[in-house]
Amino acid sequence: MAKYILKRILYLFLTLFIIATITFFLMKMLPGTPFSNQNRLSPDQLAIVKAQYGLDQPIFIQYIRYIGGLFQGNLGTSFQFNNEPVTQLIGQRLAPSMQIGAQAMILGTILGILLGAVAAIRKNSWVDTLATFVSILGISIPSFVLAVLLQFYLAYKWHIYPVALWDNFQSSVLPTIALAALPLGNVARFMRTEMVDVLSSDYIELAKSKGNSEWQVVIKHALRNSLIPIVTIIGPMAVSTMTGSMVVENIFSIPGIGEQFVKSITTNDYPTIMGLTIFYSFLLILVFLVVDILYVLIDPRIRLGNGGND
Amino acid sequence: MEIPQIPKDKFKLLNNAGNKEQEKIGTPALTYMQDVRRRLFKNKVAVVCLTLLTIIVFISVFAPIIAPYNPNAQHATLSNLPPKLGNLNIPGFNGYQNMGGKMVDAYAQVHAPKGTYYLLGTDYLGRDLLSRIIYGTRLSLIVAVLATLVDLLIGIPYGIVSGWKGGMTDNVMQRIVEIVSSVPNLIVVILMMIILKPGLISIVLAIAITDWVTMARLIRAQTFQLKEQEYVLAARTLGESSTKIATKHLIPNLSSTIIIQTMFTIPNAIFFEAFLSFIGIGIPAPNASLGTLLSDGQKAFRFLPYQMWAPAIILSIIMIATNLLGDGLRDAFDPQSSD
Amino acid sequence: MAEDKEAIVQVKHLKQYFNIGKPNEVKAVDDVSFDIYKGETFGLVGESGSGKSTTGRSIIRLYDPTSGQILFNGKDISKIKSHGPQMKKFRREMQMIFQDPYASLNPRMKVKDIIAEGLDVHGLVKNDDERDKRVRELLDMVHLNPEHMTRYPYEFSGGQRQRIGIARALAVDPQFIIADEPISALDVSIQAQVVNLMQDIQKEQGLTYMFIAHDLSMVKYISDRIAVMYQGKIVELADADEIYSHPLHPYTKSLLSAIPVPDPEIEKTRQRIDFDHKSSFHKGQKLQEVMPGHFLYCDDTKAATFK
Amino acid sequence: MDKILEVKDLHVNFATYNGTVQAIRGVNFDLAAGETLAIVGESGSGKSITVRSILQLLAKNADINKGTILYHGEDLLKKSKKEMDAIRGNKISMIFQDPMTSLDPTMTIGKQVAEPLLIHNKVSKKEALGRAEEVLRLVGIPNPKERMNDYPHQFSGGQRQRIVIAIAIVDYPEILIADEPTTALDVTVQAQIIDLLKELQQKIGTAIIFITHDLGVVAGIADRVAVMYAGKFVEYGSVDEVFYNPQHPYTWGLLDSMPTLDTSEDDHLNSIPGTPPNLLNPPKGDAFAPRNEYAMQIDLEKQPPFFKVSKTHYAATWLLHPDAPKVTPPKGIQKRFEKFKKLGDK
Repeated sequence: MAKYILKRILYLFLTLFIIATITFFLMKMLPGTPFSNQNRLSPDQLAIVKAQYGLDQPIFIQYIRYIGGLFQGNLGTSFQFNNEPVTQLIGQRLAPSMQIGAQAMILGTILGILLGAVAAIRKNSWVDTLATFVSILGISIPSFVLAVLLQFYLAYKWHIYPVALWDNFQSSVLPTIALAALPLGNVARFMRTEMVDVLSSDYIELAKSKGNSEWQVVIKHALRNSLIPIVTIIGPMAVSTMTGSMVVENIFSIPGIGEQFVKSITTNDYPTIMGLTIFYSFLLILVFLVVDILYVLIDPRIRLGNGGND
Repeated sequence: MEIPQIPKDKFKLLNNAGNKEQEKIGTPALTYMQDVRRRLFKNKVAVVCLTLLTIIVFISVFAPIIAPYNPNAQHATLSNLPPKLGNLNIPGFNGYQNMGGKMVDAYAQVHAPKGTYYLLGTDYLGRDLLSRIIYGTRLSLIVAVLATLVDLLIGIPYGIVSGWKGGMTDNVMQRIVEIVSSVPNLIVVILMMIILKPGLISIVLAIAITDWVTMARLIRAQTFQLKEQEYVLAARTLGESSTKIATKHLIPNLSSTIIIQTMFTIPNAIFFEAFLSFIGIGIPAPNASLGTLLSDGQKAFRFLPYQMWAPAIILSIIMIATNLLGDGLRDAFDPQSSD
Repeated sequence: MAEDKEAIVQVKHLKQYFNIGKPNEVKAVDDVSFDIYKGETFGLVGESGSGKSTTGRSIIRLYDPTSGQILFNGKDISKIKSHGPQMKKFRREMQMIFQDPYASLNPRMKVKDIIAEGLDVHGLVKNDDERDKRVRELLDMVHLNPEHMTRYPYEFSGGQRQRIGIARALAVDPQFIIADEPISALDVSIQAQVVNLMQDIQKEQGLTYMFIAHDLSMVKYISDRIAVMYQGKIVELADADEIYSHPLHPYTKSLLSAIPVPDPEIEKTRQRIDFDHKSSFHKGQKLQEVMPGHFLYCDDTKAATFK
Repeated sequence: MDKILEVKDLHVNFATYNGTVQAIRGVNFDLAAGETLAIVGESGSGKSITVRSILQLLAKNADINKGTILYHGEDLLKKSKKEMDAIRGNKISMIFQDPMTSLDPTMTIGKQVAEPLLIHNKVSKKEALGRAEEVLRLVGIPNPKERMNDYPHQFSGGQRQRIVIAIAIVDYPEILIADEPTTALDVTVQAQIIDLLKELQQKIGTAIIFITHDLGVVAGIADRVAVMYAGKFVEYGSVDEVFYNPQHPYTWGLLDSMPTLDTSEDDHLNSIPGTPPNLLNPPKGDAFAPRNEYAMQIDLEKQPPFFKVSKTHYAATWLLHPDAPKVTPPKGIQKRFEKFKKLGDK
């Protein structure tokens, strides 16, 4: 087990290294300079600025420096935001993003599990149809559309929640709902499929033949077995939540990293884009890693490996 | 027990031995695809979705004929007009607008020429919103279809080769897939969009470059199963070449996976296009896509909600219909999954 | 006895390992040697995991053998390239009938295309008319209605599908057919249909069979000689009657004692013989001829007791 | 004898995509305390559906549209869900075909074996687990105490089937339904499991309904045998009567299509031609008629009733009608008749 985790961590760094390299050279391939949209600088000034950022060096040297910096946790310096180190930028903005991201994922997962389970147990009834409909809506309506609608009706028109403010829990409600729709839909669909599968398996039949009532069968046997595979979609869910957060943060003016990312795109702030790319990748690979380890921990079939003997 | 009275002549032996009737098949010949079609058309939801999508595709294809106005023609004087459906007085579609708490005929206010109707109103540049939505849908669908095609062209061969060869080849190919998929796809798309010139091709490439991984993974997993199927083994013992096995045995049996996955790739591509346009790095102006329309509409949503409602509804319908059709197809291809 | 018969297949020290060098290494076939004579039916029995199917698949080169030789008509075919003229020739001479009638026919192909696959690969027919004619012949040979050649496999019952599989194998006029548990997925009443058909065709065409099965009573009925496989090794090999009347290996004895017989008198009095799986193999044991034509996996001291 | 279970005129339909399948078309049988009844039939004959109807463990599209299932005189089909739950796993329990899939993969086997006790009896968890350990020892799991906390995948197929049996007998059921319990197992393991079932029956006195397609297995375990074809019983009687004095041509075919160890290669096996009928549209007459070498005109027109062969032996074939012609059964069956005579002489 320890060996497996170690191997996976090694892979994590290898992948990150490859991503950093590709990102770096892609950024260097960009036409023009990163300062083209700033106030016109004279050639002399430009040279000074370039030297300041180390852009006068050969690309290879820049690359070595950049990677070297990465190992010390240095993601470079922003061109735009008061020359702040990117790491610092991320640090300041991480908390709000994490809060709504985590809230949305937890809310989406719990509701999704309930919805999917109920749909599977009452398969082909109106409950199932309703649940399917809700989950399809969750998957189909883009988070930014949902966010705009929520903002307009719940905040602007009916004043239930603040329009765009970031101070207390109240202000996180709407963005959380907007972000939770997609994971909710995905989890509900996944859960329904898994549970339908489990409910038609032989061991459920055996559980019924023991004299378990319908609900006992579900609680004691079906739920656990269909919940285990849910772990596998946490990773992809994190990806989509992250995607959604970029626009949702923008719409609700939340000072998070998603909003920062979109801002740096529109201002061609390459170091920040690079830094955030690597940071996001790191985050996701980490999530995938944790999920894999979690899976090994909760599924007895994997945990105990090949103990079978006759 | 009483013994039934039966006429004696009924007890003659029929000499059934060697009766060829025993090998007769009673059921009508039905190919697999016919069966799938039959099941699909029995599913009402899928039929409705299929119809909706057909209509939307039809309108997109014939956009130049159907759209009432040039989608990019600006009329500065006729900007931000609300929807008006002829002279019919339907609330919301009568050209009236709430201004300072009073409903005012917006068309009269800007002195629009008589007989000027914009079914879904105009935007801030006075462009006809309906025409822009029709063209926008067309562009979004083109992006989705092209991206999906590229996706198939990379994903299917990649998956088949990886699954069929197995061993070292598979190992290397899977490492590549792992790396590609561990970079969040959105970031790849954004990076691509920054590097490439914004436009149709870049968007298609950017979406396809991340999406093929899912397809390749599915196809590989299926190929792994299929290659152990006895009919594939039989083809090998008959000396069939690998390419022939792929075209005769693998692809036809992968077709359901491919079709179903495609139905989930299309909405995904539509979403990405809309997303990119929404954050401002998608389709460049003045061309419209559903994403740019949404983005424009969002800015004016508080005052002119119709400008966002219309594209939002169309986008959601396309997404819902493709997703539901995908579900319907899955049930039709794999009857066990539904009952 | 062995001298006056001509061997069509000679397997020499065949080893087939999987996942070599990894913790999950499997020695599916572990140093197996035997001959199959022209015109006979060679039965290979064993329980699941014994390596019997793997042996069959190695012989027909669905796998690349780890080591050892497989002589077919005197030529070593264990190392010929998987795509080449030699292999193509070999693919016509040796064929296989598979276990699962539902998985062995491509569901997306018409019966006539399934049967004609071999004809197409080897260019055995010149045009479509000839192709159809040959397919009809083959369908007739396996007692299926040639009218059904345009149907799809799912319309046929298990027994009918298995006969389609036989027709497919026969299409290329093979000399040797490996039947890999061809009846174990079929209902009892259908098994006899397929076995009878296989025997009739064997007589008509002078075929040689290798019949792999776990059902010992059917193997005894159809085979001339039988090899018993256990954990990747052949533990006993002899004439069918000999193996049933004088089993020597404890595993064979245990296996024989476990076959259920549809006769209450026999069943009520039967004594099962347990086999100790832990002390199965020792060093110095090998398959050796302890009596004429009767081979046993044992050490030399044990072998000497039969002299 | 004391009849504990009586199934009368059972009909089960399945609503499928293509129409209604009449899977069970009027089945009658009874079961005495402590005896073993084997139901033999090919796949699709309805044997498994018949026994699942008893516990009402049928798929959702199944409809038991006619008949009664009397357990100690009370109709199980009229019981409420709750009342049925109290019977399942307690009075009547079941063993399934595939031991690899019939255990919950994420629950320790100790808990799984103890579960029926906790459902049906007021016992503490500790007591239940203690009893589970005892039963695991009884079914031949080595070191049950240590292995209680293991998960199903840590056991071999044969051991898993022993665990499934342990679950079924842990509450000393009156009736044990075994649905092809040895089909998925190797011959040697099959032999062990059958020996175990016989031994357990001796110890706890349960009655067994044993479903199988293997006549060899039946010969070894059954007191009485019922042969099923196309949703109906075609013949039933004591094990000796069915094996040595079979009357139905289908039973003849089944018995004769299996080679015995003394069948030589020169006698062709007696195969039953054709395939079973599609129960979407069951034939009007005898369902076996199209495959029956001895079919008569009446077989195509009217379903045969059960004719009495002896007090315990009945067969549904028109050949037993007094007006029917005398037919010569296959050679193998004639040999069986001879054996039957000898048995009678004894």
